[in-house]
Amino acid sequence: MEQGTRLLSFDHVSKDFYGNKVLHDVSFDLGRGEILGLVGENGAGKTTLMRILFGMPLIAGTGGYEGRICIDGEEVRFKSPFDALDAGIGMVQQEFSLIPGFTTTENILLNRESMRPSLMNDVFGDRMSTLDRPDMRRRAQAAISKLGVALDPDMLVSEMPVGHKQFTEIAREINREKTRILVLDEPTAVLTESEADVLIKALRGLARQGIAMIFISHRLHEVVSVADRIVVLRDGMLVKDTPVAGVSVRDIASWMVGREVSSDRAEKAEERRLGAEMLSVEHLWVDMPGETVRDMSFSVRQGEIFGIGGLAGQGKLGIPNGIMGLFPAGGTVRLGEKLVPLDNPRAALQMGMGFVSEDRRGVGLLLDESLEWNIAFTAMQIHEKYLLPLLGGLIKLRDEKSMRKLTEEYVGMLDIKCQSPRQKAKELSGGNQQKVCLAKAFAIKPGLLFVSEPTRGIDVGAKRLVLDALRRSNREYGTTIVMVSSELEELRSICDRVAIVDEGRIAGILPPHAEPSEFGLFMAGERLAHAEEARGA
Amino acid sequence: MHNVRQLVADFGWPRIIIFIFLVLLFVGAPIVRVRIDSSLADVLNRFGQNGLFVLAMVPMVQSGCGLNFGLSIGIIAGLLGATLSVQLGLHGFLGFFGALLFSIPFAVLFGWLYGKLLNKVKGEEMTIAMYVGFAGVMFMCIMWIILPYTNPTMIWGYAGKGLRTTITVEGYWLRILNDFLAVRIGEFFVFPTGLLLFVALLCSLLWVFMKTKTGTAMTAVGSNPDYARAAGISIDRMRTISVIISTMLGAAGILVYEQSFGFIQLYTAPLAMPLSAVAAILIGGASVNKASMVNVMVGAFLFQGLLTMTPSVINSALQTDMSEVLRIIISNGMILYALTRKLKVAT
Amino acid sequence: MSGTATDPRTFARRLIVHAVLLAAAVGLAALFFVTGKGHTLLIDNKDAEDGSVQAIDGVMVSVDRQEALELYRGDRDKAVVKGQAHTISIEVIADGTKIRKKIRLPIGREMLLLSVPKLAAGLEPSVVPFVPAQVVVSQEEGAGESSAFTSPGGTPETTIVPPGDAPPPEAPSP
Amino acid sequence: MSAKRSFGRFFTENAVVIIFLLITVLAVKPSGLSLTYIIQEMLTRLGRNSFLVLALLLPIYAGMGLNFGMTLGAMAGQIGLIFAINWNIMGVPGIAFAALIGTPISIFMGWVCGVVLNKAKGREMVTGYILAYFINGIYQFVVLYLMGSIIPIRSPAILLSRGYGIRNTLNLDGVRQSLDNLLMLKGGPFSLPLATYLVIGVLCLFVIWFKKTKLGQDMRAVGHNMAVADMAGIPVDRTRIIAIIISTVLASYGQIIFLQNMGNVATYNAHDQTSFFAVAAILVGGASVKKATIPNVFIGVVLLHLLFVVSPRAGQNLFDSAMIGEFFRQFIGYGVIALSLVLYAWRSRKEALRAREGLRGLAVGATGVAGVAKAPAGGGAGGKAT
Repeated sequence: MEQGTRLLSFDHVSKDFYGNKVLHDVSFDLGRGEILGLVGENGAGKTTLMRILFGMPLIAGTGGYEGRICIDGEEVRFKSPFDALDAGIGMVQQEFSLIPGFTTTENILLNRESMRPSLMNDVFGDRMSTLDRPDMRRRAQAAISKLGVALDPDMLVSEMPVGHKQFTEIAREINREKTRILVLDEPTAVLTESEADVLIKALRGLARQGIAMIFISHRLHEVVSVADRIVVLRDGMLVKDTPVAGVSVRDIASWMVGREVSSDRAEKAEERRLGAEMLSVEHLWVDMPGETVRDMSFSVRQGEIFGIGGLAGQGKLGIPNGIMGLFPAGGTVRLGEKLVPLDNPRAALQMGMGFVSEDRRGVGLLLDESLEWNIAFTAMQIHEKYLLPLLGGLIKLRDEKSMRKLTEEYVGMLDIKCQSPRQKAKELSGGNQQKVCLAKAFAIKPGLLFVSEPTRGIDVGAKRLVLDALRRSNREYGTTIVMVSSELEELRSICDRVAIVDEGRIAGILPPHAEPSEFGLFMAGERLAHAEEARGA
Repeated sequence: MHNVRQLVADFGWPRIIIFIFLVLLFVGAPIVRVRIDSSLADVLNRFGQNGLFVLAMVPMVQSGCGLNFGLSIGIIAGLLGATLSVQLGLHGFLGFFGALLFSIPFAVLFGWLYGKLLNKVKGEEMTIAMYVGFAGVMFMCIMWIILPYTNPTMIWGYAGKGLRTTITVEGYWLRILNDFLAVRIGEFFVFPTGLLLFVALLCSLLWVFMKTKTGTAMTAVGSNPDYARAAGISIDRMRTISVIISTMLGAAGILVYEQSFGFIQLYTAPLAMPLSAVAAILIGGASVNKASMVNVMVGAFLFQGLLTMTPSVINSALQTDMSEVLRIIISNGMILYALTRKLKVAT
Repeated sequence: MSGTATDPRTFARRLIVHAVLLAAAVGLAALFFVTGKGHTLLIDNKDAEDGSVQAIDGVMVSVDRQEALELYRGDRDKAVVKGQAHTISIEVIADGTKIRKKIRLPIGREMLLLSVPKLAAGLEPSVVPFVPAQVVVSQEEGAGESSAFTSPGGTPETTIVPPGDAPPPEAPSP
Repeated sequence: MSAKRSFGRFFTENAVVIIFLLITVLAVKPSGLSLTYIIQEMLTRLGRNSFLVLALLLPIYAGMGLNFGMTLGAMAGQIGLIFAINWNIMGVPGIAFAALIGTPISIFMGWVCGVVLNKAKGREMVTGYILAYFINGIYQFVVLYLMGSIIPIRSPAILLSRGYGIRNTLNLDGVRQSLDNLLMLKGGPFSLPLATYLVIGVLCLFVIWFKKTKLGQDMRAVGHNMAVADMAGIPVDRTRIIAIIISTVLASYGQIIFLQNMGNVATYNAHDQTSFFAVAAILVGGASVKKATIPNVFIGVVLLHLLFVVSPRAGQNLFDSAMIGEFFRQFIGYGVIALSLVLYAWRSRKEALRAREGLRGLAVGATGVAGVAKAPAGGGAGGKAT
């Protein structure tokens, strides 16, 4: 290993989106052949940092960034990801950007094929060159053996196991002659443990050949085992930059999450009288793309606010979506004594469950319709409210008047800023749209309310209003609430218990005042070890 | 200023051009000695004659199935009703409403099957609707030959079997709606009261339906299927209902058309009808996933106005019949414009 | 041969190749225009107007390898030929004399009059452009008069070029 | 169980071909046509139609579905022929001349079509179809009003008697079957237009070669996944436009070959059904919206035209009405297109479901933690060992 020579350095990099600071003065270096573990919660700034490095148009479009990025000591400012690729930086993404119908070779060499010029080049341009398949195979093979794994160069990607797809992605990046720096964003997310081990070995091998890497992962034990150095980001700030030797997973977890318990927790010392078990979930699985739930069991008591947290993509969002019947699901879910039929949204609603979707614009709202419609629709369809029966109930017409009354009521209650109840939903701001979604859910007077990412992408004032509305609904109407959120602090401030989800399973359930590092460990996939520890104790 | 530009952008340049073109035609008519009053009567008549086809587009657009290129399925149901009515020798209002009554069960059945099919191919509805429509028409071509109709006014004289390509409804229910309470003003202008009343009746029925619980759900499905599903609505069911309604309106539409036109046109005649209706509602300001009664009215009027006025005015002015070519360019250009707008494809 | 589009030499070469190809396409079109040009050859066996030659009594005339035409005094027949250079074979029926002559037709004239007696006698010009007294009216006149030809459907409402309305291009050959 | 399932799969994958074959075989007997006659017809029709059908291949490779916009190329070819007739250019030079005139027109048309289809991604087919209607209007305007008035036409024989506009039927005497007769191979009762077949063969070789070029590979990539191709730096829109341009140019040549065999052209209708017949043929041959091969083309042309030849006669003999056969074959044509579109849409949904099957269900209840994870792990380990 000839580490040490500085290859890439971030020098006082800051970035804000419309005044919202997401990176504060981040500085660190990456040496040749060094593997750097970059960790942090969702929203800690990892993604933004990488976007800056790759010159994504989004960054330039929102006012650029401050500070400098240097390669070999010289400042670089890439205009597009292709520039970054040309400078020798490769990126392996979370989602596979492979073509399933192509072979390993074809994918590794996509748009970089070996070509033999043909006579037609002079007539119709360079793209008339024919492919030099044997040479392509040779080059692919070279990349594969550099990676040190066994991949069949002629196999179709669609027929590969997941792990091989990941290797193919990496092989594609290292096939570029110039690639010196590799950014791996959650490369092990889809891999099984044994596959992940193979990958980590391969990465170490690559590092020995002089390729530097930025390894982003939430599986802290992997970070510890692969990285030479660890950089921890929290709320856009670099909180730790340390060699990995001697660092434990627990340390990292507390650096990641560690902040003071919010002060408003103190007043929550109120006595909470919770009722009997209201919702019980056993062995739930949900097939929600990107948020797969594998096997979850938990129960919620009457009058409780139950929080579900965890990192993005681990399956927390799948829980409400599966129970409410929006995605294929299985397992046993009971509401009180009654079995909840899955895959049936209507039945779920009729049983008295409500849902505020995380996908506000996609699922939560009728963007092209009025607020009246948005708020009253579900109640109208499920409870036959806001209808005028005609001809002895044969025809039920919309009762625009009572719809308006309802809407005005909620506009007042939730302080929805709009010109009139007839305004179209798409014309409102994000925070107000979220309030409309809440109003829609409240309008059906649910006994159990699922709220999914209620504060995502809305400003501070609106956040507080939304959380207050939820708390009020819980205290005044006794609504049981299951709240799913990526914001751990938010969950800890409002919930009675917080479950942390990892890889489609519940890693653990903690009281809100538990140590932040406990939450951090669960998020870092330390469930098994921890559980065993607990069992042992 | 900004507002005006926004309005223009929403409405779309093609529509504005078409509108201005039509106005110019009316202005130019007296110059080339085309009578405005008779033209207007013509436009009204054809507006009523074709209005229901345009109306039939509304439910499917609203439920997110897109433009009903397979309207011919509904037209076939109407043709079955019409021929049955003539076969039984029903006359006058009995004949017309009998035909309507006979065609409804067919329309419901066909619409139900057609809707089921379209539910299986979400996202590809329009191409498939078109070919299902074509195939249906061709299938019925065979049926028109072999179905055992016997009324001599309908079957080929020389062969003694098989229905004629055009069957007159004279003596059965010719202009039964047109002449009902018709008001004649001057020599050339007749107001087809009954025809327009009937169209207005069906329009308001659909309007009321869209205000019911089911109609609301249907609109929500078209507006955002995910929202509707999360609210417990069965998307497939709503879509099927919309297809059935569209098919029924298509059936009623062809009956209205026939009584005014005077003939039942069989065989390949229904093939081209959906395209005119699609073009008309788009000219009226609808998009691939949003349509209103206003779009129907404006569209049917503009499109039929164009069809009536271009031949007479352009021909008199240029001494040549360019109307046909103009019609092809305008109607298909309009559909093309709508298809290339950016929009959310329902999945 | 190789090189990418960014290389100025390649660029220049490609410019030339494109220009040559374009010229070749135009040249080919011109070539086809000439070699494929169809001419109608009216073959006369009449006395010349200026009295220079007399019609031959009975003669077999064949153009290139087409079937021979039998022409008696005062007859006229026609042959359709392609291109400019043609061989005319004349056989006088009475005595069996055979004459082979090559003729060259002018470009741009489609109707040409060939005088057999002149050709046989070697008098020039044996081929003259034919100027008809009236435009020859073809057998198809009037077919397109009505506006209905754009639309086989008939009534205005059904005429959006109905896809199935026209018979398929292949006639249903029995 | 698995045999049954694989048979079921085989059937759904080839449903169109199987159903079609069945109907056709059933119709051959009642048609009363001799085998010799049928074979000769097939030989002729293969020469006449294959080129047009082959023109559909590239847009399918590029993921743009069935190119209903090929009608644009057919119109360009017809304009080429009109000029060849106008200048009375005969024989093979006449055909080549028509193709030379048609090429720039169809390149332009193809470009227009490609640009429009890029604006309607995901709705290419219906858009292409309507575009063909729209351009048909413009074609009529040009041919019916501009030709003879603004565009000089020197042959009065092809003009309408009013002095401008082309007649609605043009006689192609000058070029009639000149390509077919260039090298007519006779053997027994059969004659084979070898020159036409050679042209088709050259096109097949071109397609095979083209798939091996960089452009062909890019087209495949775009067809499989536009987003990935775009990320890899392949110019997606441009590649799609090129696919359509090539298809349009080929369609114009195809239409010229088709019409030289027919011997006359219905100026305003000949192109109406070009795309219908070509699309029906390739689908009958077993192609789908996403996948097509050269064998699909030839199988399709033979099968479709076999039915077209026998069905009117069969209709006549069975139902005493030739019209029934006539309608029947059109019904079958449209039906086949509808059916294969439906099957394709339905099948791709099934595939998507099957692809996600692995993520569903907790395989083994209580031990769930390891249960689901195990399956891929085994695969990974196995792969590593090889």
